[in-house]
Amino acid sequence: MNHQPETFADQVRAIPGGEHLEMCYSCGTCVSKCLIQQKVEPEYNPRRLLRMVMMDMREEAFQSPTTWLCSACDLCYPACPQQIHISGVIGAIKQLAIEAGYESPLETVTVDESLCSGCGICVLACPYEAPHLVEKEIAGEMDRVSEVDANKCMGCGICVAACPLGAIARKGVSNEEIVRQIKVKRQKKGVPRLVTFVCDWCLRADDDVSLLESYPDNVRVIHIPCSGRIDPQMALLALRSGIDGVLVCGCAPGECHYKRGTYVSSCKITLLNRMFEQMSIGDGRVRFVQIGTQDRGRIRREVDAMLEYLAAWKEAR
Amino acid sequence: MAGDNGNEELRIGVYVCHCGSNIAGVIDPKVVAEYAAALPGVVRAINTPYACADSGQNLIKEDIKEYNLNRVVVAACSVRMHEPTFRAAVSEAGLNPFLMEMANIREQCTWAHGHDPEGALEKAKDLVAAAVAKARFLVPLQMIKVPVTKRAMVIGGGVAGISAALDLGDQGIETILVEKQPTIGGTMAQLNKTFPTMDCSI
Amino acid sequence: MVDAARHPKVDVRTYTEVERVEGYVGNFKVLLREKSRYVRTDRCNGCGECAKVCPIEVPNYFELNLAPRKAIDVAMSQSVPLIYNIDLDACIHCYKCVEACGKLEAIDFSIEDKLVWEDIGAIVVATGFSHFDPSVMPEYGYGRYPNVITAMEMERLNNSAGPTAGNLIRPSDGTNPKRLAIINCVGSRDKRFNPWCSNFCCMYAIKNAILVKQAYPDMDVTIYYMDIRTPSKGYEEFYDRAREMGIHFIQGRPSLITEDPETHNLFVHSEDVALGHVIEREYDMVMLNQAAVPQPDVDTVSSVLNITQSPGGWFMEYHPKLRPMDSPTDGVFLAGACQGQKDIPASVAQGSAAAARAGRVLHADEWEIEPVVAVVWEDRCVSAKGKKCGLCAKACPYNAIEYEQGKAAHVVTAKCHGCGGCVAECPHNAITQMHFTDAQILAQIHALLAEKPEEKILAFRCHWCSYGGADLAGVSHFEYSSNERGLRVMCSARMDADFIYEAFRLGAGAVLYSGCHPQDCHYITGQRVGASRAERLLKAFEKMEMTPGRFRVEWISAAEGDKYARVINEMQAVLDSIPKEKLMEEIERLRPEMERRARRLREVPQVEEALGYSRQLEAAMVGKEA
Amino acid sequence: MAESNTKPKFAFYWAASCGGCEITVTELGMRLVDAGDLVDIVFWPCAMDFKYEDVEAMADGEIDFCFFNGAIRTSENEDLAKLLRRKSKVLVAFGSCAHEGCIPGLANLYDAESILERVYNTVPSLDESRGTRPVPLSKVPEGEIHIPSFYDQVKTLAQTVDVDYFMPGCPPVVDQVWNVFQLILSGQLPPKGSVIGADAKTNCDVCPRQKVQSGMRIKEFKRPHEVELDPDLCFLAQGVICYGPATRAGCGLPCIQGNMPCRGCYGPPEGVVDQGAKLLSAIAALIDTDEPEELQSIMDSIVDLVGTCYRFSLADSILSELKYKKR
Repeated sequence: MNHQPETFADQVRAIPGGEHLEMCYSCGTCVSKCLIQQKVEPEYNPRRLLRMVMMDMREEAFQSPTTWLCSACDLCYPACPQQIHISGVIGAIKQLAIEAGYESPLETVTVDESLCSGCGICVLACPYEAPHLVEKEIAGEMDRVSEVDANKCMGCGICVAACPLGAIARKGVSNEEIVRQIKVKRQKKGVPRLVTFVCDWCLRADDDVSLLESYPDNVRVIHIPCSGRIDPQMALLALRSGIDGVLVCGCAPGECHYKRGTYVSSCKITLLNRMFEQMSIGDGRVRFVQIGTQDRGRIRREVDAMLEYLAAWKEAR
Repeated sequence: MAGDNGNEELRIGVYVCHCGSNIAGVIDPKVVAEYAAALPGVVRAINTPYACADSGQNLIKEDIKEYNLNRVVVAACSVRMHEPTFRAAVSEAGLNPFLMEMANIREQCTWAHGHDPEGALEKAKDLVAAAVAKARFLVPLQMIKVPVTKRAMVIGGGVAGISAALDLGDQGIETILVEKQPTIGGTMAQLNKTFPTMDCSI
Repeated sequence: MVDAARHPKVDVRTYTEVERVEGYVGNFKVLLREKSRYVRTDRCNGCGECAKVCPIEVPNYFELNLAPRKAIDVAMSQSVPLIYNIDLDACIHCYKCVEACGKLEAIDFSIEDKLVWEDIGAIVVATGFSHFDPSVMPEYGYGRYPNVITAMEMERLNNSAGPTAGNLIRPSDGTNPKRLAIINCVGSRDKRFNPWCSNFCCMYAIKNAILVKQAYPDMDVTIYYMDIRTPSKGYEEFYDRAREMGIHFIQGRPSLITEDPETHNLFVHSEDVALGHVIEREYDMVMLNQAAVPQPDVDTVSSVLNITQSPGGWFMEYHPKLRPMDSPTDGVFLAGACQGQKDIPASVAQGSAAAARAGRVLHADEWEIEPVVAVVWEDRCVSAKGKKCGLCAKACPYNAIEYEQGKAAHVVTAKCHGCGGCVAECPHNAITQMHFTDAQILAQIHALLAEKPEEKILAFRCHWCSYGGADLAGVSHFEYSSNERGLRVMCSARMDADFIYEAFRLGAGAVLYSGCHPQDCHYITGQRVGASRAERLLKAFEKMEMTPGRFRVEWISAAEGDKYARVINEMQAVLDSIPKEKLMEEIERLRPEMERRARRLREVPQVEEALGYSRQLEAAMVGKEA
Repeated sequence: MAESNTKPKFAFYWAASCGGCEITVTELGMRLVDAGDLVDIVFWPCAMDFKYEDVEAMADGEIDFCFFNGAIRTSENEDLAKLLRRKSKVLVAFGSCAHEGCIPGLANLYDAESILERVYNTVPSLDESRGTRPVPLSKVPEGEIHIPSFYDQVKTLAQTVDVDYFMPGCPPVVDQVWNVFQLILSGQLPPKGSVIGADAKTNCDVCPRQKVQSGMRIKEFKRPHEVELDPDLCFLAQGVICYGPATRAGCGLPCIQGNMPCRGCYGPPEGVVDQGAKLLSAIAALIDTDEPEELQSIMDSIVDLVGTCYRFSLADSILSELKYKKR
């Protein structure tokens, strides 16, 4: 193959994961399978971004929101008829953008260095390997703390739930802001009080989302970026405050927008329920459901089933 | 024509084809022809722009008579392309078709080694030499004639099978149309109307 | 259809399968199995009384299992021939049908399958194609969402002879849909399933849309497409007509269908590529325009008829452009979609073309086949001297060699296809193959390795597959090392171990032993004979501690040009990786062993003379150089 | 509270615990003798002969500092807790049992009836059960015998009476005990309710081991005896659950230096309400899988979940609260 001058596409292809981008025949499957345009950013369009690369539009590609908002969840990869690893290509473009000095517009987490004990749990928790441990001088003495690469952080909050000291937080979904929402008004006798944590990505259909808001005030809906964001203490606080049940909704395995949040959350809730069993107070009042991207209308069935169960549970007591 | 190869004198003709630029674009057929001329038993070696064209075939036919050739080597394209053509040409000039050997210096040489012309030239020479070597030991053969049963069989009763069976039947040939399902018609029979004329499918 | 049954010269044998095919062009013997219908074909007049009384219903393949047929029934009302058949597995032997048949007495449960040998001159294969089953694509929900149907199911629902007599209904509640979506390229142009474009489904989608629009003018019909392909005469105008009728076209391949569990309505999620927006539209019903795929039993037909397949499973033609109707096997012709996806006009055209090609053979009084057959030298055959052998007979795929201890083996010329397996297997070199004698091949080997043999890669290729693969590498301009020197024989079975030893004795750098893939061999089991010999050679060279990679065995089909180039380049890389002196030292070390193993080659008639001539030729070749 | 020129009166009491905290005090050794000059020990039943009547005889608030160790299991523990509260100006929850319930607190996994059934009927060491069972009042010829009644729930000191200071540790390290004595003698006591005898940092801050890096997630949790433990590498990196990240520093890491993972006896750092839930949240984030079946096997590899997460703090946890609030 004769060697033309290195185009933008060549550079992207040179980065591992960036291959095969020229195979894209712009069919648009990835754009509709991905939820980001529908839920967050109307300008988000992976098909167009790949086109920009092929047409050597470097600056437009670096400034495109697609480069920065893609969370490499690979929902689009099994759907692509040309089997292009789209998130790999976008990752390569993002790497070039960072090298060119561009920055991520996303709301990322920040570390409170006075609290951080450098235990490294957030380093393992993060699906994007954004935090890493560094030796730094803090308040006059050398200390080891976690430092977050703002360009890699996608703001999912899995690390915030994992940090035992609450030393890492993200504006809008800090522990206090979530705990403050865990309130359900007192109800008439027999009416169950339910708190439902819903991740932003597991309900594809807009009318599923609006349906959740239509419940009376005995159901409190708390939106979180990822089901991996909640931690068992929140469920315990809810039960302690007299709320009858906690329902956590996350994505189906393999469809988690932040890659591993749904596994982490499934692990937490299962272990919490095992602890209730061990304390012989296991009565299934904390439940985790994984809603598939095709499970339209399932959220209604899950919430109704939970309310029914809690009503029967209250009855029995 | 040529007796047994024991005592008859070997008279090989080598024809190196240009095939337009397909061969000549990478190697020089004239050089290959000159190389072939020096090989033992070769009495005629020449390059020709299009061996498979009438001009090329006529050249071979005239040479067979003029040089009293009893072997022919054609260095050109693949055996799968024009072996029948050159066999026919050679037999029209009275030489047994199996006394012709081809050297594939197009698909398996110039087309595959465009990036390495010297290597391609070396290879072309070797391939011609090998063809001459084999030609040296070729013996006249006759096509084996076998009787033909005047019956045909069409396997599959869909639209293609039916149209084949009808045509064969119209040619007066007894045809058996075999269909796995209980009825012929295949996929087309299942269709409602067919594009673009929207007529019925049965 | 009907006139095929009435044609005097055409004998229609339905419910019949081809079990075995023997012989060669002009002289095929075909074993047919006429499956028993348990109904006498000479008596049944197709009145249908039996079906009326039969209490048992079974799924009907013809109606794509949307509607049942009785245990005793015909596939469709216009069946040709109109003869009923019984599905014995479902039949409960209540014999009501026998009573209904009355004095015709056409039903007879004692009928057995009939096996018949037919003498045939030429065979046309027109076994057609099958449809992609979209249930392997969970994103479209076929099989889970009742109102997602396939194109063929739509055909039957729309068909006045179909299960709903042409009334297009939603399977979930039987109502007429108001909003219908058609999704193109389901399973086509998709690396996960079938990489090819299925040729006719764009037109097929438009036809169904127009039909539905005509029947239900107020229905909202939308076609989701990537590209609309209307390649033939009158097709683009047909597409315009659809647009004029108000059928919507959205460019954007849907990624997902979700279903509202209560109403069973479907939501198609796609991008409208023209606008760049994600859209989610509600429909009452979705038709999946599924891909054309080869028949599921294509491997059986392939091995019975001994014809090869191109990638994907379509039958391979002799030459895609010059001889698309011929199969590589002489006397066997291909017609219709079994050779590759095509629409009805093309299928009919190819049917007639195949008939014409078959006619060439059938109208000839006799047919010529290449005289590359095997011939036995009686004086050298040990069996004639009473010893027990018969290796040649064992190697012959067509048992064309009659062997009896005490008598020399004898080749039945008519049955011999010329693979050369017997020649290479005979330990006493008592058998030769016309036009590919040992002397001729030996002379070629010497000529190809005359100069700097250690740099050369001597490639033995079989005519039908790897020689074709080498051609395709050239046609596609895949570049490979020019140190390769090709040598053609009819089959890998002909590649005598002595040739390989001789090549290494002459100091060849590397040798490639290449033939067809097992199922593709033109001579049925020829490849297996070659493969086992190759295995023995590999072990022998391994024991001799020859550098691995210098002798390589690869099966390459005529469609794998890229593989051929890659194998040669890899062998060149092996040669480059061995330091020159180390290679020369290995060649010298192994030369005596190769000499010992190739010694019997000297006894073959003409070989002495071939070696003499080769010395002259090499002198001329090298001399010319020096 | 400035001391009058007379020596401050100290009191020690041993409720439902193993007595290790008392032994720590004796471990002061010669420093106990110096303490003797500075401090007047007025009540220490474990070490010297004191009777309850001596305490009842005191005036309210006469004891300056009472070091109460042990959880509240029986009526006697509760009575004494209330009595000492009345009699002492400053009550210190001394040691993990008083502070969080510690090992005795694990009894909250069960209820009184099943415990007594186990001990008096089915325990293997019993030859054959005589069906005896302790009862608060039993009449004998000589008169009536009263024994303390056995509560269903193990409570912490702070869940029974108002506690001024908390001193964690099982047992509190002897140097920290001496530091607290000095603190008291120096009079600069921190505000009421704070934790004394421990640092604000966590064990990870002070632990010298090499920390985890990305890519070291855990495929299977192992218990300490199942692994060849590397003394220089963080336990989490070796798949062993270590409580370090969620535990207050101050103990001087005797366990970690003994190549055993920290078990969290120094209690949770500031701001953590339920220590066990926090550790569970941390553990769940370490799993290394994207297969639901594999997730199941990883979770099954954690043995005795409550014991692992709430070894020392079960009585103080929300779990206990949820269990007993209902009744």
